[in-house]
Amino acid sequence: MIQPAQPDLVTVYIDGKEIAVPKGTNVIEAAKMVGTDVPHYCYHEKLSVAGNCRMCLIELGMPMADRATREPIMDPETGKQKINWIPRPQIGCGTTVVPGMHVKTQSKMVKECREGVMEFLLINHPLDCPICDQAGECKLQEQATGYGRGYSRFIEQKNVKPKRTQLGPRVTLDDERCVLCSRCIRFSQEVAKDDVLGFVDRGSYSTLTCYPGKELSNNYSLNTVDICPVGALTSTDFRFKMRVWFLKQTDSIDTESSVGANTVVWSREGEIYRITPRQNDEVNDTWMADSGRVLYKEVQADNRLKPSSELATSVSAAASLLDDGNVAIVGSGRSSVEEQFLTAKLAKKIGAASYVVGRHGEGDGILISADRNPNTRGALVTGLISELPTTELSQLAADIDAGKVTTLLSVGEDLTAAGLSDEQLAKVNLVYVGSHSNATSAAATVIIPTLTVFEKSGTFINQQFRIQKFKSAVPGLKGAADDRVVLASLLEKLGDEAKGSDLASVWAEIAETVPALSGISYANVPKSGLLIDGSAWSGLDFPEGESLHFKPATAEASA
Amino acid sequence: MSFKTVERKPLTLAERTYVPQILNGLSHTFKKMVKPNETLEYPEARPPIPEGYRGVPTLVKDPNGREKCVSCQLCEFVCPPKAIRIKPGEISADADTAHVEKAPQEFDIDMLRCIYCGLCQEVCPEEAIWLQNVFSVSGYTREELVNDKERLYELGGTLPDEHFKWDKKKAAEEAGNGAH
Amino acid sequence: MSAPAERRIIFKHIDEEGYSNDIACYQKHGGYEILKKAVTQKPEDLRDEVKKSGLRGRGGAGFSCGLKWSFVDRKSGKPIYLVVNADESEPGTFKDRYIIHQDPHQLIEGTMISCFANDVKQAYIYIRGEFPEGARILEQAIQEARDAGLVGKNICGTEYSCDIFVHRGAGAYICGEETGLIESLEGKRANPRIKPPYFPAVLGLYQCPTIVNNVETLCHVKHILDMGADEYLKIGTPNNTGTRIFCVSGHVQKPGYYEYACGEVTMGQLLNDVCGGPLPGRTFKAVIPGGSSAKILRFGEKFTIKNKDGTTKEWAVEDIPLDFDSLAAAGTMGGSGGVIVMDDSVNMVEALANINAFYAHESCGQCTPCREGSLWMKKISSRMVKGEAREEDGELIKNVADQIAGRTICAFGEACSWPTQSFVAKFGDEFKSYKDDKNSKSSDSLELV
Amino acid sequence: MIDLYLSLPIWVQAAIKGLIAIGFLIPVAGACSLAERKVSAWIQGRPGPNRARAWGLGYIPILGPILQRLGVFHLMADGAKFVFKEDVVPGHVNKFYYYLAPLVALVPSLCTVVVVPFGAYFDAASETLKPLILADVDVGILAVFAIGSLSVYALILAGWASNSKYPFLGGVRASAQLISYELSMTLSVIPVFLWVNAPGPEATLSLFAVVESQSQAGLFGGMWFVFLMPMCAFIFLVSLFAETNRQPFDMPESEADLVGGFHTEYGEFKWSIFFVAEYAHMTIGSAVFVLLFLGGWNPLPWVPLEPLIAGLPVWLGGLLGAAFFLGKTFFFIFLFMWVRWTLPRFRYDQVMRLGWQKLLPLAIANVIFYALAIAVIERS
Repeated sequence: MIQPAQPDLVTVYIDGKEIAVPKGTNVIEAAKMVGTDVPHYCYHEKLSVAGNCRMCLIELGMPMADRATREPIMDPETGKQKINWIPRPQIGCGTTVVPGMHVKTQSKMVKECREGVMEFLLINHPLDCPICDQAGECKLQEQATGYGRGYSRFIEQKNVKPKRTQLGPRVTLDDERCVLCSRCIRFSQEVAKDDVLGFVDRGSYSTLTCYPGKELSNNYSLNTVDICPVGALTSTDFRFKMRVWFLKQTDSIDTESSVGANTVVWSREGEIYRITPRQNDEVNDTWMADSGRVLYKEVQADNRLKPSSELATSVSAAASLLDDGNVAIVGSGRSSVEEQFLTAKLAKKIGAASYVVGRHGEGDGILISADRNPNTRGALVTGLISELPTTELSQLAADIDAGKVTTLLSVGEDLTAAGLSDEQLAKVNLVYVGSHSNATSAAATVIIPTLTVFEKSGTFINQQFRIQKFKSAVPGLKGAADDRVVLASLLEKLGDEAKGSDLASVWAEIAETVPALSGISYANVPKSGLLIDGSAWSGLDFPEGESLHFKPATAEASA
Repeated sequence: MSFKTVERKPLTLAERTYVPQILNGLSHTFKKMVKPNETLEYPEARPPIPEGYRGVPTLVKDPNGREKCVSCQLCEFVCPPKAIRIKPGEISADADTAHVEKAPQEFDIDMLRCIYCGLCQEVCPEEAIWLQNVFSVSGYTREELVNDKERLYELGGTLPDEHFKWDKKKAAEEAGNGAH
Repeated sequence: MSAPAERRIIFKHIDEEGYSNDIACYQKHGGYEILKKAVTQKPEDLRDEVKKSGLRGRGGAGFSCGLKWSFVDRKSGKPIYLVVNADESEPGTFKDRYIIHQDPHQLIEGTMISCFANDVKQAYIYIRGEFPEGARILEQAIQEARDAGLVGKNICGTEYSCDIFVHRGAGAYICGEETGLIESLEGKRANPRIKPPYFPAVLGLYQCPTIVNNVETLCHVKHILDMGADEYLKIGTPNNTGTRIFCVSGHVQKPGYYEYACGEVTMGQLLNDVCGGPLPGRTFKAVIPGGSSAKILRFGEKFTIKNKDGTTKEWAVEDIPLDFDSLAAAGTMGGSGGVIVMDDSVNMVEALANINAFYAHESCGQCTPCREGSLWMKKISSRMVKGEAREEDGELIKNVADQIAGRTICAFGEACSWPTQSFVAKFGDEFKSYKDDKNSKSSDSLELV
Repeated sequence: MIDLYLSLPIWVQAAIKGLIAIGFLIPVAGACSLAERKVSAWIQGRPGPNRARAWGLGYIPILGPILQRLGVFHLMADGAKFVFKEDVVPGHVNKFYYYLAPLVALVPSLCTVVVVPFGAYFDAASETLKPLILADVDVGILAVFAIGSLSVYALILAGWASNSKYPFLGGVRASAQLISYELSMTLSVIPVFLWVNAPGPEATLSLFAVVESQSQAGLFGGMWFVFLMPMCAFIFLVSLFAETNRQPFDMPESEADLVGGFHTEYGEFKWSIFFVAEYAHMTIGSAVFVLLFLGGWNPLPWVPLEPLIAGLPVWLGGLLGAAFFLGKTFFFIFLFMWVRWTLPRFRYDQVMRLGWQKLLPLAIANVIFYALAIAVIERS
């Protein structure tokens, strides 16, 4: 009777709407595809199904067939096959689709179930939305509007549970708010692989807690805060700072490592309050590391470089230094693709050797990779470098000692950290284009203050050779210039044809000159990024190990 | 439409001189002059303020002297002219009201912006912000007209509370789950 | 009409003078002969025999044992486990404990036969934590059987090996629920699993096919194979074969356990004739026929029952034959056979407060309706008993129960809501007019320890 | 002191008298402005100006608040303000006439006061009443009319010199209006003087004589002219309103259609001079009306002043006489204000029609009537 349109598709009927969904899809996801929202708390698409909140109860039915003959039983009135509705409601999250399945998500019984569950969840939930950080993005609030009774029949005393528990260095727990959905427990087990959370006590007194003697301190602990449907788990850093409805969301990229986790930067009036992950099923699912969430603090850091002169003046000063001939340029794996492109162009223009400083750490196999530069691939693609960057710039150091390099341009890199000594830096005319002060800026002849990643827009190419966009979340520090503008004006000062420093113009040029990026413009890079052909660099021995949604080329080959 | 022509009586001689009318008018104004005024001499005499009057927004404390505002910022959100500014903060753990957890660190209402709409009072889940009977505000500088937290509490004083929500919460916390 | 005589199969030797729970005594009474015979047969034949016998599970739900065995996924290549559910925690039920205490080898034999029939290499007896004596007896009995070559390696000299382990629960009602039991057995919190996908027959203990059977059920397996399915079918009524053990407690003259063929005895006969009727000067008020979670029956109410041929008959409570289907027709269930009798000295609100306190305490807390609802019901009924009853509380508590039943992961939802639903439905007037005039009564007396 | 005064040269005496007149009229004019604000407020049910409080005076207990409520400090503040305001002269005016206009307005009003008696004292030497007057000239009323009419030039000058539409229109209106009503006004007083002079051997136009004739014994002797010649009084009063530019005849400045009329381009002290002039004019007009028709300083009809003050010290008698006179005058000033806040302003054509077509014929008829009537009475 029901013929699947494609072998791996299953046809189901949701509130009478026919839809073909992939095999193994559950009812919540299938309903989402027809635009129906099935409310839920415990279900999370990236975690295992627990089925304990009972919010997603739906009515389920299968076409009736004669037991013996398997002949379909037809309804004489409608001429269609009769549906055998299961009298008990079923959970949407735990029910995978089977061909011909009928689902009611709006029936009277379903509504009653949802209202019943809502009432139950609310009776022991504290009335502290006014102080709760989750308010505004709280599922309980949302669904209380949809399915709440509007008044309480509960006149007894609410349960008392621990408040303000420090679950770990970054997570605060309010057990009274917990709806025991167990998302955080499952996340810790399944994704973070740090099984430290669990329930103690029984029934309504069940309490989320850490195993004795342990704490929720893994580098992914704040994801539990993100997935907590209520305000039980809150971020200690963000706690009581600002209500979420005031915050503007800007898409950004985590710059910690070459994984390039997609993020959202939440800001209000030029001040960043928090960073949360943005779902990208190809890169980071819905997760990100805790360490990436505090990077916004660099925007207000004390060692931000503040402008001391007009941009034009400092650019002229820098250009006259760079015009001298024996120049070397140290680009950065933290610069955006556009900046690296302009740096490469600048190097070519003045015939300078170009370097990039490598950064290596240990990968955690999830969302932090061994390459701690977010854009090493970008430096390769734009031609800024042709070899993998090293952490020590020994060649450059030798050139300086030999007097072959007398002028040095550093784009945001601290050269002392890359192995150059203070004496070597003193030997050269140093131009520093960067956002924060360090030993290199202290030694620089010309300093041009620039912006942090949160204040500018651009793209990074991550370990998968996926080009991803980030956008400026807050206005830049007064007087500090966008790196892109600085590099473009340097080029112009050095006699290059002015082609504009805005993203569109730079990308027009990139698409024309960089083969791997041809046909791409900033505007047409989708939200989830765009895979580019990285086969030209497959011979290189990248340091990354396996992580979520990424396998190194060598591992892939062996597998 | 139908018209009806009203026949007007011709004026008498006396009327045509207007003198009687003028005298009438003069007597009228004279009576007015000697009669006591019905108006209120405003700054000295104040009108009675009716219940529910929307005067200057203030912050109030509950009868136990606890500041009721928990800095949920709903008023800041709802305020049409964006007159309210709140910086939320945490109540220190050793305070009496530590169980409330949150209180405003700063709370400013810019009376130059306030339009006395009362939405802040309406939206306040803690009944902490009330538009009370002060209705005339003046000052010599812009800064003076921004009421800070201290001033708002000074204006607001203490109002009776019907709920004592947080006190009950604390009592329940002390009683524990054995109470039921 | 006086009651028929007891038909003792399971309890055949129990209470006999000199019958002890060691293996020698058991074997003297013909023990382990069936096992020895069974291991020579084909497992499929044994399963067919059990299926044919129509044996229904004695744990509470009354699900067909043969059918349950047939669901087991035998093609997965994973080992099959058999778990004996000896977590007898339903209030009012004490039959399994009696079997274990008095005749553990009967259980071991039944278990071993079932293991062989299902090609099980490892069986667990999950015994309630509150039964330390039972656990000790079982351990000892298993050791005796193991020593006798009846448990363990190469049973009765065959290739077949199967060992039994006793696992003591940590003390929770929910451990009696089969998936909760499996979780507990795995060493986790006894949170029942969601079905689908975690049907024990497919994804049970350690994600392997698992059979979970009640103690009494497994004992019946032995007797089925002893007398043959056809003979067994003759006991009881069609679809309600075999005998049942009724554990009568409460306000009767002679409480205790009584074994009868299914449907052979009516409620009236059991209570009045067998158990000696109400206490002097009292009358029966209500009875819970199958453990505290079964719906209560009120003496004096009438049930109109549809016969198969379409005619109807009318039953009073006393007329209900005690088998699965008749009790179900009367709107309750046979459950675990724990018959709890209440006479006119009982106040139903207080009785319900007691039951609710139990269920609120025992809810595992995994899924919302039961977790929050059971405690809410308890809070309401406790409050009523404390003297703060409101007229609408009866309706409210019933409505809360309605919001639980059928919406939970496991059957606990029904277990905790049925008492409330039936108490309020049948004794609504008592709930409406309940005012505590005995203010001295503190709620502590209702708290279960 | 009187001796000292009399010993002074005549021109010094005149100067002192002039200064007294100015020192009297200008504060009175100021007080009138305050009175006008207060009267208008009371009529309109307001408290009127009562906010200002002088630094020293205002804090005297009891008196301070009373003065504040009366708005006295507003008067002081306004006066000071006028004096200290920056003198602004619009660029397009004819400066000479622009500055001249206020002076022309003020001087006639101050001059007329010279010939107006404002009281009487009992001169023990001659055993008669002597007028309290700066210059007891025989032309009396003629001097008043002659000098008073000059004030129209102020308006015309101001209107023209301002070189601006509204003032110009105001000036033109003023000239037309003042001329129109002057006729009626003059005609209206003729019967009075006919009556006063009829039997006398020596004719006079002295205002003192007019009062004297209202202080005689007998039914007609003590009867104030307002009763004897009501129509004269009425015409005179109406014309007086028109002459002083008071509502409902304030055409020259009617703010509704002409912004400020002739003084639109004036501000600060210059404007305040116009202001003072108007009130001075009003005061004089009221005084003349009182003298002509209301028995001057006689307290009541048929109750002359003379016997009342005969036994009193000279200064007290004089003061009493002046008080009666000023009381009546102030009542008239009040009447001006009262009318202003009662009646609406005429349209300009109505003013003209009233002046020429109604009032002038009436005045002529009135003169003829009284002339005939007096002649008849004389004959008999």
